[in-house]
Amino acid sequence: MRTVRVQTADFDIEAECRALAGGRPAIGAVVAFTGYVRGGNGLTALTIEHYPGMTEREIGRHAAEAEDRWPLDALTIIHRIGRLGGGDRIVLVAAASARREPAFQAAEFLMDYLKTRAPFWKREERGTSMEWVEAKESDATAALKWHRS
Amino acid sequence: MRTVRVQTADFDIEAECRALAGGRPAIGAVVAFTGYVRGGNGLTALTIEHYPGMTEREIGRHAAEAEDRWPLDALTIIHRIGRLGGGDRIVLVAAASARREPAFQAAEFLMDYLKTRAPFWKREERGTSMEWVEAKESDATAALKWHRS
Amino acid sequence: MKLLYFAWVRQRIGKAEENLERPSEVTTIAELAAYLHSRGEGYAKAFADPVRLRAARNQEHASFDAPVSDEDEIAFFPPVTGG
Amino acid sequence: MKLLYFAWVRQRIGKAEENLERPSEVTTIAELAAYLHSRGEGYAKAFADPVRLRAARNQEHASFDAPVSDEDEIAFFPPVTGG
Repeated sequence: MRTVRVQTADFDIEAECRALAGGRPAIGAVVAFTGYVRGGNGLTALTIEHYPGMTEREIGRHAAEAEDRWPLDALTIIHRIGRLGGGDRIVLVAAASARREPAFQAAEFLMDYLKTRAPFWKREERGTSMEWVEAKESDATAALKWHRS
Repeated sequence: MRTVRVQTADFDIEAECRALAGGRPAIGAVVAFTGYVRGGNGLTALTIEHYPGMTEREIGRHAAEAEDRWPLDALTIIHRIGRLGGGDRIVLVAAASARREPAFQAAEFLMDYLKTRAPFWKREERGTSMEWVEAKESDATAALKWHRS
Repeated sequence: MKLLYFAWVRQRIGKAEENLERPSEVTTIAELAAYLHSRGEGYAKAFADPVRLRAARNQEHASFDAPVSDEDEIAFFPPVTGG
Repeated sequence: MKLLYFAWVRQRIGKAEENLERPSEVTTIAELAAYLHSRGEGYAKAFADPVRLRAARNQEHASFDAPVSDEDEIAFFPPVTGG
């Protein structure tokens, strides 16, 4: 089972993990990664924009790659869009497998992708200033480690 | 903040992640690992026994090692004991950090420890037979990869 | 063709999407970007530095030498910053 | 000293814990195991193969040559299987 959602609403990790693992007795491990908007650094808010249609397609393509590389029983990816404040949650990736290593690897792989190459653009508000976030080199490097030769 | 609990009751991943990340604006990433009793393989139930006192101490010592190795903002470890059926959850490890890599690493490190060297003993019921689970070599190998030279 | 703009490309142009009758000289994404650059102040700002832009053709990442045809959905945006 | 037994060690002996007046010849965990082995059928089964046993002294893993004293809490158990 694969769930990909792009939404403005928050999510419930417990409910998502239950939906993921419920009725799938082969599952031994679920790794749920939650990303948060970091606050306390002058950031007022973060607005996330995406390319509707392409985002779901691209995320689905990478989810399929993760399913191809690791023996996963189920996968949930939820990404929020819109205006978020410090401490708000941005993203949930939950990967379920019989064993823990594939679940960890798949979640980390998908997060490295989502944080770098998924079609999202972020605008930061600091007081009255609003600036688009520039793509970062370090994140691109993290994504590169998954390249298959 | 560090929470270590050994309990018979189930846990709520959403509630634990909220307790972990709430009011800590520096947190950007929470990795929550949940372990399940795998069913569908003839297993009727799994009974987990532990060494009260030593278990909490040993888990606390490894939690401290994780906090020493990675920049963690908060850590929650909950391990269930008693009789569990297929699909029941056994363990939750949730690690919070500013960045995703330390959160992933710490959660994986603690799970490799918990699954191999924490003072738990498991007894499997299959129909009318009950057998103590033997320590596994492959798990010990997984734990070894974290040894510091 | 349908054109979509995201992030500061959208802001500079002042619209999120539009339909365009493809001019006959426009056969690649690069030529489309050059054509749009000539359409006024907002477009000129958005397309001033094509190196800073990325494009997608029919919802898939595309290089600037990719061909375009009348039915395509072409999007221009800054390098994605991820979620 | 206080003795604790877990998993099949507990089952074979038939109790989870007991207090023991330390015999004067028992100064290490290995000697304690040998002493317990002589205490009857359940103990004989539990301590038949010390290689299969692990021990803790005051809630910390200990090797069989670790010393024991009157106030210690000593636990015997199979190799832990983890959670």
